[in-house]
Amino acid sequence: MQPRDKIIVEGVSFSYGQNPVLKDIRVTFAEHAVTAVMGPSGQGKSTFLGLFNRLWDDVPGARMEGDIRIRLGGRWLSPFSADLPLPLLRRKVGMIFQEPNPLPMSIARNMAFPLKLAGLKDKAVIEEKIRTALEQAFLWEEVKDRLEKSALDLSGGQKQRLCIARALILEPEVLLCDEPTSSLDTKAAGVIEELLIQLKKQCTIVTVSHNPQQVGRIADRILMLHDGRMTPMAPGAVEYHA
Amino acid sequence: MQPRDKIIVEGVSFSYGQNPVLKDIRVTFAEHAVTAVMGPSGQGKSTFLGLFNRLWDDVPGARMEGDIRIRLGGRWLSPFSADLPLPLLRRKVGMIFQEPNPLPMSIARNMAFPLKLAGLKDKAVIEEKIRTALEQAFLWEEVKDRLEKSALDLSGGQKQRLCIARALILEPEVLLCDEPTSSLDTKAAGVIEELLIQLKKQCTIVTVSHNPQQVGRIADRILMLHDGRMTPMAPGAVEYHA
Amino acid sequence: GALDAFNGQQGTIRIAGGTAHIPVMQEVAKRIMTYNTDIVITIAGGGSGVGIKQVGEGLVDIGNSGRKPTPEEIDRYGLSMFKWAIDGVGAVVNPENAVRSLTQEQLKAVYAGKVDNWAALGGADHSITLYTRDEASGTRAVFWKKALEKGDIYSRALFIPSNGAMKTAVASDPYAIGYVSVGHMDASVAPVAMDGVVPTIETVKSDQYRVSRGLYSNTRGEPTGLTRLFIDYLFAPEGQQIAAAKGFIPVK
Amino acid sequence: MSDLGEKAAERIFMLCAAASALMTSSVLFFMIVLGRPVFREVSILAVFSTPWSPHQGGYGIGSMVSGTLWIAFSAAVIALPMSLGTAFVITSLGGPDLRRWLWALVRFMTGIPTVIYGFVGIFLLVPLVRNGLGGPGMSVAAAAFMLAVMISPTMILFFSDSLLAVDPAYCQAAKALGATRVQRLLYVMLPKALGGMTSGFILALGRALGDTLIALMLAGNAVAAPESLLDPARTLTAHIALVKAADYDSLEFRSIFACGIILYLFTAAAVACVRLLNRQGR
Amino acid sequence: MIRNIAERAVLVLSWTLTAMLCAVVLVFVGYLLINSLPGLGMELIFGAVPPLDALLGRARVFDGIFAALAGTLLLVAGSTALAVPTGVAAGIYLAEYASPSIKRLFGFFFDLLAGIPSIVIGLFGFSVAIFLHQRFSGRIGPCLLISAMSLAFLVLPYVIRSTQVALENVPATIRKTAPALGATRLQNIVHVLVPRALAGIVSGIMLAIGRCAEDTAVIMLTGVVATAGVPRSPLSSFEALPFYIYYISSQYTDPAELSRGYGACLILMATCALLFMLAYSIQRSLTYRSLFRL
Ligand SMILES: Nc1ncnc2c1ncn2[C@@H]1O[C@H](COP(=O)(O)OP(=O)(O)OP(=O)(O)O)[C@@H](O)[C@H]1O
Ligand SMILES: Nc1ncnc2c1ncn2[C@@H]1O[C@H](COP(=O)(O)OP(=O)(O)OP(=O)(O)O)[C@@H](O)[C@H]1O
Ligand SMILES: [Mg+2]
Ligand SMILES: [Mg+2]
Ligand SMILES: O=P([O-])([O-])[O-]
Repeated sequence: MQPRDKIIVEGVSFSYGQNPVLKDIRVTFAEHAVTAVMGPSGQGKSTFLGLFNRLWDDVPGARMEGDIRIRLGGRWLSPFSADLPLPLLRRKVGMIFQEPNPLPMSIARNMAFPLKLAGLKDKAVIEEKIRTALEQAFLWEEVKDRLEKSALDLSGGQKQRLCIARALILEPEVLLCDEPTSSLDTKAAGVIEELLIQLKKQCTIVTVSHNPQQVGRIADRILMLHDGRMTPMAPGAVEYHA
Repeated sequence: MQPRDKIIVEGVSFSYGQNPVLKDIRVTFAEHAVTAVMGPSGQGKSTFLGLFNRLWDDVPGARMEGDIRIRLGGRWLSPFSADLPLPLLRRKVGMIFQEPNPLPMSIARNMAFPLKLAGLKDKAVIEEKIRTALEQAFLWEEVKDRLEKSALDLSGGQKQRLCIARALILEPEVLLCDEPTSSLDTKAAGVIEELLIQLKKQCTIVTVSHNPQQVGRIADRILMLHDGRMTPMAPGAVEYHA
Repeated sequence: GALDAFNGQQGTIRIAGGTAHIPVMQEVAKRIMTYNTDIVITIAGGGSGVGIKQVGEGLVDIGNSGRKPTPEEIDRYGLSMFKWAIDGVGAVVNPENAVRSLTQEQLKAVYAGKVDNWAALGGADHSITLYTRDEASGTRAVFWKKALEKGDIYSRALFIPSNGAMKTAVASDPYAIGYVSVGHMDASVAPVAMDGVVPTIETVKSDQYRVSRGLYSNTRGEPTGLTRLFIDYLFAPEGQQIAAAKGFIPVK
Repeated sequence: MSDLGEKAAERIFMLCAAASALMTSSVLFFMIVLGRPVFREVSILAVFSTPWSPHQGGYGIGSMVSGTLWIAFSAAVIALPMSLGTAFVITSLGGPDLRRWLWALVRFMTGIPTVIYGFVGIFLLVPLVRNGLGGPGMSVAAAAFMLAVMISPTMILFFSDSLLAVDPAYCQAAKALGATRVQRLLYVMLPKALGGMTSGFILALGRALGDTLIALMLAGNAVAAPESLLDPARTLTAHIALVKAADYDSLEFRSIFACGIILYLFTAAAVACVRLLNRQGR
Repeated sequence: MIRNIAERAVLVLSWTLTAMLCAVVLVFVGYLLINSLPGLGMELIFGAVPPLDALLGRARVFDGIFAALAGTLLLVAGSTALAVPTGVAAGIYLAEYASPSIKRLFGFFFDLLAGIPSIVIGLFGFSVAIFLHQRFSGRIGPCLLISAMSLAFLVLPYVIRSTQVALENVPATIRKTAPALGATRLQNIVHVLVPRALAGIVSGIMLAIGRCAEDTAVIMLTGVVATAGVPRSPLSSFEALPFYIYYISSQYTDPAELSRGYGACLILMATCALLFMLAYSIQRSLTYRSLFRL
């Protein structure tokens, strides 16, 4: 089966005030694939990811040109169109950060948080969804007996999986990962890598990584960001650029 | 000529509060030699250097046991004895840091600063000393026409040489260098390496470095710090531990 | 007794102005509020000028004054005046001070700042600390008119905001001279005879001591309700007794 | 949550901010409207030069301006060395335990109500001044000293913060070159911290200019301008407190709005100075 | 040598002056304690009246500081109720919504507001009261409500600034968490930012409360009186501790009254010092965790 496109980026330029970061980027992302974005520090990788869920939206002076389209719920939508409210976009385009960022509350409350934000009330449904998402994130077995304990007491790897589960609970179609393993040790990172590969089935994944080995293991496609321009790369080529 | 000992460290242990950093270290440093201290980050290399000029003196909770003796002006002195005032010790045991730290004043004032602290008044003598020290640090030619300009406008390598010259102006017998090249590019670092080798003639040098190649080039002797213990190492062995 | 009139009443009476009146006002208020806890009486000082203005503007129900309101003031606000006691104003010094008698000329010279050392008056060799009241004070107005005969008051004199404070200030400063209501004088200060007459309740009563004045409570228009009852109480035998007990000369 | 709620919330937040800002301007507006008659009927010059004697039609507040400046500047002059000394000990000279103690002490001092400084001043300080230095006791000296005690914690906090904000790399350089603690403080930290310290000094001076109770209780409130530290004086703030309840229509009462305007201008000048200094610092 | 002498002088002077400051504070506090401790007790507050009767309003306290204490409490409650919601809302606006230029402009206004002498604010409150009295109702004059409003105005900048700074200091990672999960701006503020910044906000509020409790100049012009009893309505005059202290300092008539003045000083000082210390320690502790709830 020929993979279908999920995201199309057409001639996007981006700048923070006077500081141009991305220049005329054109690229497409295939559905159910892991695409990795690499490049030196400060080149705009995080900025690039943020385009898809408009995370830079309230940075004063940030300016974007060009167009992006994402196929959400079968329709092609632009993240910037007025008829797609920001919260809705962000529920469909989930994001994971470098530092795991559970909120200082119990595990269950962390998981229920996005549902409550979306206005869901039904307790039984919420519990069911929490369980499903934690299972998808390979975390259920480890935390099922301590759901009411603080999420801050989990280990680094568990915290990161919790954050992934928390993003998954909204059933996003796209998952953006900004160096999701760089604050973890090798073993915990391995679990996350495995998880991302599994999650391909459900979502389209765009990940930023500094680690060429890791990218080699998980990515279906690799993009290099340098000097504001983006170039695709053969998966085999990556080791030489480490 | 058999090199004479300059510093003797006898069973020194050191801890910050409840956190032991150095354990029962016994080692001697030969006169007119470059000794390099290596080891992973956070192992206490900086702390170890600081023992010789009591730089940790006003860290609350810091505690040292054991004894150190340094031969200064021909006499064996302990940095911790009451009859060796701290400023005097630090004038005889100079120190260079990883980040070059010129003070926010002109080059000439930076150079004159330690002399003024020591109470020297005579203008002619000060000028003479500044020139000598800058020459020793290979910096005179580059700055002789801009002595009154701010030291903050120098390049990284120049700043570091200025700091070395500033330390040299007090004619120290021991020079402690805490990763003196790690914030510099390769070319600037090369100049500093060359400089350190030259300076052996005047001082006893103890340097911390992360760079095995560099250590191989400049060190007469290499010490590894690991888990609070210190072990000597053959100069040839170093490349394998990088 | 007279308090029975307050039976079943409730509400607030706001009183402000003359500070000479305050001890009497407080005692009366205490009796009324103890008798009937539904009545609230608030008492503020400020001086006679303030009392007249505030009652005129309707900010308080009763404005006290230690001087007779001027015809102008009476006209402008339609004041009703109730003079319920007679009082004098006399100079006082610290009890440690040996000087106890001055001629009127000496007093005027002291207050004008022309004599500034006790030695010139037969006392210790120390500068005189001069205390005075602010312009709103009825006590000052009377003292200035009758004792100082409208002479100057030295601009370096220290200002004191009330009769009570004047007494306290003089009591704690051995080189002080000030002036207070005769009703306020007690052992903590020593009265100074003027031209040989010591200001006391008796000399005021007998008209030997000339610096005297009435204590007034003023209302805007005819008092009504609680305010009326309060004024009536001041003139009732119990009210008059309180005035006497606090050192003033009752009018009845 | 609906979009409507979102918009409404933003409106409410903005309204609160705008209302608060508006209030500031309305203070000035009120004061100018109410104080205008003074400036209209009496020339500006007369407002400052005639003495205060309402009975004779004199509404001058010049001596209050002078009293305010005398007391505030004397207080600042007394507080400056004390605060400098304490800030030096807190930031460089003292040992760690002493530092912690001094910090606690200074914070405790920031919490002491002004009226209590006045209260203790009356019973403890005024007799001391009267017997020790002479004069009436209630004087510029008494008020300035208490005021100095009141503003020194502000100064100390600002001084210490600015000194501690100096790049530690500079301190370490000096240390390694054999500077003693005093030398490090004087030649490295102090020059760098001077800007922030000046801000602190101005703010503390502003507090001294704006304080009412200490001067009201300790300075004696005489209407003549002081000529020495032992003379009594009346500040603008105390003047407002003393004349407050007179006749609203009288010029006497209106003149206190002139006092208000002058105080407001002092404040605005201090704030502007500090802002300017901070901008230059960056 | 000059340099050396100067250094020495700085050293000696610093220590001497520090010792002096400590001595002054010691004498100050010691003097207060010695004079106030003997009078400390229930009678200080309630006089001869049984405390319960006083609290229930069945009897009036004439020789205790009960009315002043109650007045101060009501005053603080009133002014915080006015200042805190407004100030926090304005702080949120400045931190989360305002554009940089608005921030700078309003920032200047609030700095200005923070610097206005309290007596000027009192004068403002007083003129507003008179204005209302003349224009609208003869029943309105300087009173508890006007005092509370003026005090609220006095402490508003503290609340605004501490809220703003606390919000701006929330780390970027936490700031982005909720939006990435679909939170609206308001949801982010309500559920994440404010709880996280709570320590800073609360300590600002504490400082504000302390200021309300201790300020004398404002209330002197806006409705405090020497004798009033416990106020029955917001439109009545009231007593307050700081004014009581001021009043006693100049007009005490007997040693018992003076000793009540010392007692009032101690109570007020302890309250304010406690509030200030609390504010400082809250700033550092992690109380926000226990308050963090969705
Ligand atoms: N909020 C912002 N305002 C202004 N400039 C910004 C902002 N965020 C990032 N930048 C700038 O944009 C550029 C790209 O930043 P970005 O964080 O996207 O880089 P990155 O490739 O993710 O780097 P890293 O690998 O270090 O995470 C950097 O130069 C950064 O300084
Ligand atoms: N002032 C201090 N107070 C408490 N602990 C300290 C202090 N300075 C350093 N340490 C701790 O002591 C240990 C050794 O620190 P040190 O700086 O000597 O290591 P290092 O070998 O120089 O590391 P690096 O290579 O990163 O410079 C570290 O665990 C550090 O956290
Ligand atoms: Mg990044
Ligand atoms: Mg180090
Ligand atoms: O009684 P007086 O306060 O007006 O002097």
